[in-house]
Amino acid sequence: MTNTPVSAAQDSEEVILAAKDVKKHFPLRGGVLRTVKGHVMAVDGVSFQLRRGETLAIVGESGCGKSTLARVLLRLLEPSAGKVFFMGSDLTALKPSLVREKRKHLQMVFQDPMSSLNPRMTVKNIIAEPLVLHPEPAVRPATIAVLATLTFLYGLFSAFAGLAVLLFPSASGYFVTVPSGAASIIGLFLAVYGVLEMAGARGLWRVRTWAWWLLVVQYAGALALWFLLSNPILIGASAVLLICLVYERKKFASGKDVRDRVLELIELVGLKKEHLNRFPHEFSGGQRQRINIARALTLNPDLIILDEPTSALDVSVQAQILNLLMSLQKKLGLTYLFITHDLSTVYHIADRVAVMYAGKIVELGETEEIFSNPLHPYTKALISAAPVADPRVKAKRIILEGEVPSPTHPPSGCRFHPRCWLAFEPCLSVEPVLFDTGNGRLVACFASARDLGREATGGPGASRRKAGIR
Amino acid sequence: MAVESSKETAVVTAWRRFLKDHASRISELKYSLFLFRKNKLAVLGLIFILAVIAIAFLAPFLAIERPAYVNINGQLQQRWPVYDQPGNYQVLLPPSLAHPFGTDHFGTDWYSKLLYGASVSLEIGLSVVIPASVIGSFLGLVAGFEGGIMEEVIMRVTDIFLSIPSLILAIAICAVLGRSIEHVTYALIITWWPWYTRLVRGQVLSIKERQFIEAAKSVGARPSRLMLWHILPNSISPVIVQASMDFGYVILTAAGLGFLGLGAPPGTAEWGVMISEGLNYLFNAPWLAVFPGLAIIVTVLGFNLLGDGLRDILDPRLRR
Amino acid sequence: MKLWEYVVRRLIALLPVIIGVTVIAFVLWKAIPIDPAIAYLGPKAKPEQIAAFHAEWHLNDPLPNQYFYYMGRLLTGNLGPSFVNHVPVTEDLATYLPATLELTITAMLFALPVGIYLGIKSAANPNKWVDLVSRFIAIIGVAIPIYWLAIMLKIFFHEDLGVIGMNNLLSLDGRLGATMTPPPTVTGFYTIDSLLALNYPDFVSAVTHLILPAFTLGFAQLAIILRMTRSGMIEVLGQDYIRTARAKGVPERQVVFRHAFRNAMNATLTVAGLTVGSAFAGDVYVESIFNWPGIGKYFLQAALHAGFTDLLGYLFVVTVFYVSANLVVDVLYATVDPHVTLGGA
Amino acid sequence: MLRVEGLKTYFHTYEGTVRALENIDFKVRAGEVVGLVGETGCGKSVTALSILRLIPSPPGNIEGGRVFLDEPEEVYTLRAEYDRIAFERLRRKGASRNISSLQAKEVLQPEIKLLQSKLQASNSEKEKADLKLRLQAATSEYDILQKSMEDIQRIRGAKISMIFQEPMTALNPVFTVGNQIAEMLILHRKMDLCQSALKALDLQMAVRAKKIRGKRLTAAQGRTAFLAGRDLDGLPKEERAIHDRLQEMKDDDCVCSVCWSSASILWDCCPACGARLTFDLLAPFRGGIMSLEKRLYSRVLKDPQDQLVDFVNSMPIFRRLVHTRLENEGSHWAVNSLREVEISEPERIAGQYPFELSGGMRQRAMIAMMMACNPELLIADEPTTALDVTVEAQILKLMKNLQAKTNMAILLITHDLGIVAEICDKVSVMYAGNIVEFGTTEQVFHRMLHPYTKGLMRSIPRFKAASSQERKKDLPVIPGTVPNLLYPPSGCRFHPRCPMASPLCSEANPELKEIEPGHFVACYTHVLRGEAPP
Repeated sequence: MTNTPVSAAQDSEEVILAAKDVKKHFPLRGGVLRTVKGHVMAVDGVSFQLRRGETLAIVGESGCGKSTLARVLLRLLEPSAGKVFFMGSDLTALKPSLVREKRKHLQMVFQDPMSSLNPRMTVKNIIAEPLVLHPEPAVRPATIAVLATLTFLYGLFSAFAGLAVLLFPSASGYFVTVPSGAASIIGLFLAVYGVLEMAGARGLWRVRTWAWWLLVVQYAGALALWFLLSNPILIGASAVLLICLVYERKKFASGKDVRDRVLELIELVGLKKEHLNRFPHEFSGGQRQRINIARALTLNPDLIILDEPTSALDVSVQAQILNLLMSLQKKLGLTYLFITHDLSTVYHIADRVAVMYAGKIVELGETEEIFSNPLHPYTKALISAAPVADPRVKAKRIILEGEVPSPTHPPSGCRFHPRCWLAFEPCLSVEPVLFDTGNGRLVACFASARDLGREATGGPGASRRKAGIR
Repeated sequence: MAVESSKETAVVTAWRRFLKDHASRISELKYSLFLFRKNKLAVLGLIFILAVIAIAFLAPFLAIERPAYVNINGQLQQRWPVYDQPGNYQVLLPPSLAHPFGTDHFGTDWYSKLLYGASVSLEIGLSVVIPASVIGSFLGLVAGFEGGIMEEVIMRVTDIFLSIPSLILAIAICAVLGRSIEHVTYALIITWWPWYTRLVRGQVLSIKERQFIEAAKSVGARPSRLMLWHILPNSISPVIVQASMDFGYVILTAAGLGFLGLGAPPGTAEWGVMISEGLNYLFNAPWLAVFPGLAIIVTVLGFNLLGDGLRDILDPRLRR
Repeated sequence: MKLWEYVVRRLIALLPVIIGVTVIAFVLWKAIPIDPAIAYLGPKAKPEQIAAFHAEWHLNDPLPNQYFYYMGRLLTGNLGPSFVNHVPVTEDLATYLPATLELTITAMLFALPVGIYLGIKSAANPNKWVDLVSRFIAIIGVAIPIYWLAIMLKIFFHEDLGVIGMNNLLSLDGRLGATMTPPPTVTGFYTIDSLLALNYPDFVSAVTHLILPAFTLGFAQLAIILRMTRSGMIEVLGQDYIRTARAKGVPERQVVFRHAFRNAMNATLTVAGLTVGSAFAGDVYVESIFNWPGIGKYFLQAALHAGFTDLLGYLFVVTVFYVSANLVVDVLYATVDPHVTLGGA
Repeated sequence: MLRVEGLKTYFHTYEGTVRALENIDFKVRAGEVVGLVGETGCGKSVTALSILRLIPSPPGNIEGGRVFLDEPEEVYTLRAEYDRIAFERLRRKGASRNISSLQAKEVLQPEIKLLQSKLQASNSEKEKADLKLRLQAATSEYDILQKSMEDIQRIRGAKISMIFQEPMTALNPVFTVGNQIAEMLILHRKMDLCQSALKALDLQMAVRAKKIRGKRLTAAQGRTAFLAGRDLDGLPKEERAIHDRLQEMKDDDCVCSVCWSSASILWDCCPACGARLTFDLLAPFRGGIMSLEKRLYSRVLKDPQDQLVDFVNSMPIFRRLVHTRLENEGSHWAVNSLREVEISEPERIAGQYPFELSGGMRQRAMIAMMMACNPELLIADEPTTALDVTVEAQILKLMKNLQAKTNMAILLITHDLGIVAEICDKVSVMYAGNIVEFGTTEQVFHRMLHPYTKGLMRSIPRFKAASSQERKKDLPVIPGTVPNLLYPPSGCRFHPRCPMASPLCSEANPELKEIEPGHFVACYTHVLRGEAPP
């Protein structure tokens, strides 16, 4: 029992991502006082492992929780229970700032190519954004140091000017009008900002974020004060701050290294140089998805989660994107977690397939095996229901009754049993667990367990054991 | 010669390259301009506004009479009527070539006073709309983005302010603070910011659900960056539209306060006050009430039409 | 969720709002730079009188205590004595409220149907003359200052200056002719009371006095309602289900009035709630220009003569009306749109 | 049954004219399932909307072409002759072949006048009939595009109905499903509804005379209420039977508290015993209202064109009083049509709003609505795109069954070749506003000729046809992207992406040519080579 292939695989080096009993329940509120009335069990205990360099497809219908799963894996959503191990560290236990670090290696491509691109940013800025967020000292231009020094000097000047007037009111003639304590405070802040930026220019990166926040706070303060007292020094300070803010926005995306990297990426995904300064709405769906892929590739990730990357695209464009994804995988040694509802794509691109139904994985195994010999009745139905583009193939279809169960009140026992034609006694009351049929193939079904002469139940903890979790 | 031409070409090529690099932005701008030009009413509105602004700046050159300036607490303030040429004033003259909009009961040239009123109105508009929209939008942004208790508090406060009709709250505040243009500004800022909070929060809530926010998060963006780079630029256009419309409404309301005797002090070149001064001679000298009203209408109409036009340009649903 | 649950939730959400309004009112009351005792008793008051006044109104207590006393008075319905008329404010309000309500309700009865109808028509017939006229009204209606419009109407219909000879049909001042005696008070609405009393001359006089102020007040609201209805309708008319309705063969008239308007009602109802507020605000102008003895005029007098209790009393009454109008709107909206009570996407 | 000839639709926008449709020709025979396949933006939906004249205008405009519905075969043959004359004359004027009926009528004016005068002069019935046919042919009588809006409204929903891609947004969110189906029935089957409304009225009037009051209970409540204070074993035989029936009912079903028979939610009285089940504010006036209603409905029965009911329908309050009955009747029928689309518990669904239903349910409701009046042609615009695979299979099966039952024709618009292969008899492939290939499913899928069709077929990843060695290999793709229809390529719109393009292709747009019986291709390569299909 302890030495199932799964647990063996987990120990080996090649596992890049492992999900252990991941659950995500959304509370449902209702009534007069908005109390919690129940839970939507979007993902309810999912475990799997992803090996370096492979493509694992997660297949399921809408509402089965596959997109939620992707977001939990990336920790865009906090899991309700369970753990996600990525390259050895538990993502669910990390602090948000460390998770952000990890995301350098773990990226995602989203389903809707239009709405996943900020309409107000140019392609260049979109692709360069990860570089801005995870900056490397090399991209820092010297101009920042100059600007920072100037800012510092101006800040000192206005601080002293303000202070001088406060202390020696007679000196106010030198500074034209009536500066006040406010001006000197702003001046001091500005000077501190200058110092921080200077430190930032020397490669102290963490400092930069403080500088950024200081800038924002100051700007708000200076603006407010400017309205209250129309003081030339404050107006000057506001102007300087505004320049800083604008420059802050500009400085990374115009660095030469960034530009080179963006150019490299854009060629890699098959776009052209002149596309760089355009806005997302000027592109077709396929090109937008290429931009999305380029953004995901910017930081040289190890794993990319692809959330239905082709389902919003046309057939011929879909083929182009699939080809691109496969060639990128070969070139860059990427690992894919491919989430989709389209079986033919899965068959084409995936090494292994996990079939999800109502928040749980019902079957997991090598692609060819699953497609040639599906064991779980849901997988069978899914495969047979997919229409084939060939009028001569008149296969007998298994057409399921009913629809995907409500995730708020999933059926007792096996969640598939109300629609299952093989359902028998235990299916109604006992939840089946994934059991191993040999060579890494996992199924959660009593009927196939009975056919194979195995058991799909276990005592408490058995399910965890079987999924290879200690 | 050759050197010159090569220099020229360098400049030209740089310019060409700039045009080429920013072709999208430029075509975007051109398209916006086209949409704007196509909208005849918006152009009309812009003309109205430009005219009012021009009048505000050129009033000293266009006016027949100039106001007296009185030093009140270290600040120079306009004072009407002007008595620097005593004995030369004829009261309640109907409009004529010498006095295009007639004269009032002190003999003040109504046309001159009207011209000076433009800058007063614009000043009030500017000093109300900008702070109100900045404060309101900021709170709305925070409420929409942070959610939770922060949102609850901000929105409850907003609701409280919105549950009193805005003019009535402004009247009450002005009544308490006393007659002055500054107090009108404060009162209007207090009554105006909640609208922006509500507007921006709604925008933020819808934009927060868009996938590019998730995408930015997934590449490691911090909340501050999400807020300022991704959400703010995408939610600002309705604020611009609203602000340009509100410019008109603020001028209208401020004039209303002046009319009721709660805003600008009497003797100010403020259109609302001027109407109320005309009210006493309504049936003897109707022009006193008519012309300031027309001035208000033109200004408000201008901002309104401009706002409508901007909405058409900025509304993504109408674009492409 | 059921409808009553929704209503209860809305009512609960109102509590903090009401408390907040009292806080604002209290702050305003404390921000007055004048000693209320002097304002009430006059500048010649003796020090003992002032001290007694202070003691009675707990003006020497710490601020929070003052607030609680103030709340206590509010809860018992005591808004204090009027600083202007020296009678209880509640009495004053009761005298003046019906006039304002009569005016406001008439104005809304004019503005709502006309605004909604024009809004629908104009959205359904883009660039036809209905649309052009409606857009003109929508633009001009919000740009014309209501007080200026009132003055213009006054000049227009004045006996001597009047452009058309309607001088005997419409009257410019007050609620009734100078020589008339008001009908016995039943509802406080002169038009209804005079009808109930079968007093025909009174009725005619009341109606002719009502027309101009109500039109003035209604015009601005009409423009707002029209504008929102129109934009709401234009948005809804672009929806998929409108196409479905057309594909079903529904006649255009029904598509517009039944399918589209039911969905566009959201915008209209919301704005109808808001216009109640702006109508009350407009009352202040209209009543003072047309000499209409309502609470708007009363409020203005209070504001001009430092009548702070009157001012706050008015503030409460109007807020209560405004908030309840919006509550009614919300409930109506819940009955029109099943999403609100049934949840859903 | 439906014949589209040279349909041409443009959208006039700021950037220029979007040539969305150019020369669309195809036909749908009665009882046939025709697929319209193509990628996004190729004009599939625009075609469908143009047929029903639902193109939003402005910016859209149908520039030319004709759409014939139910044109008799004789008229068609006669029309061919007139069309030839019209073409001839129009070509002299320099017009393209996308003639509209208006143009045709204009140039055929002399013939039409002649026919009219002949018709007036002729005496014999036979000659008259013949002349009428000729006149119909000359004036393109059966062209939908020239009909008045009222006529179109009579066709929409009754003869041609359309189901849309996204049932969530395509169903009106503020009306219940039952109401929306009922509306369809009221529009197109007013007579039948009035008849049954009269029957219901009679029943109700009889009930009023009896004055029984009852309550509507759910079956669950009914069971307890029925057994209250009674011993199950000691029940007499009939009551025992009632009890058993109650036990069999679902909890949500409704029963009448007087006679315990099932009572639909949609009725205000029990159909079996006549007990009044709902509280009625208007009870004292019901008698009067009912007799008014009776008169109203009888008027419709006497004269179907009677406008009074429509008038009442448009008055808000009267509508509440009177029209509710038609709506109730309609809802009652709606339940039946919901049952036909295999919805379990149709009565409950009929009372629900669209957003309370799941995607598959909504699409079923949509189908039920559009099938309620038994149309001759159902246009299905991507009916399953928004649905899951298993639900998609259900809906496809349902459509197949319904089609077999009613023998209506279906025009299925989709981008999914799998669906086409599964249920279509004929397919037309669209590219950039043109039809490039048209034929039977067999012909198009196995003997495709157009390079675009070939590219499209190859680029689909497959998994059933034993292609395991092809896995992980690059898919053959069509290079480039779909052209911008603002500036469509000259000549054949596919030529910039076509591997077989010849110079001719960039000059003129090829027309559809019949390569083998029933198999049309618009491509010069085959026409020039005279190539026969493999």
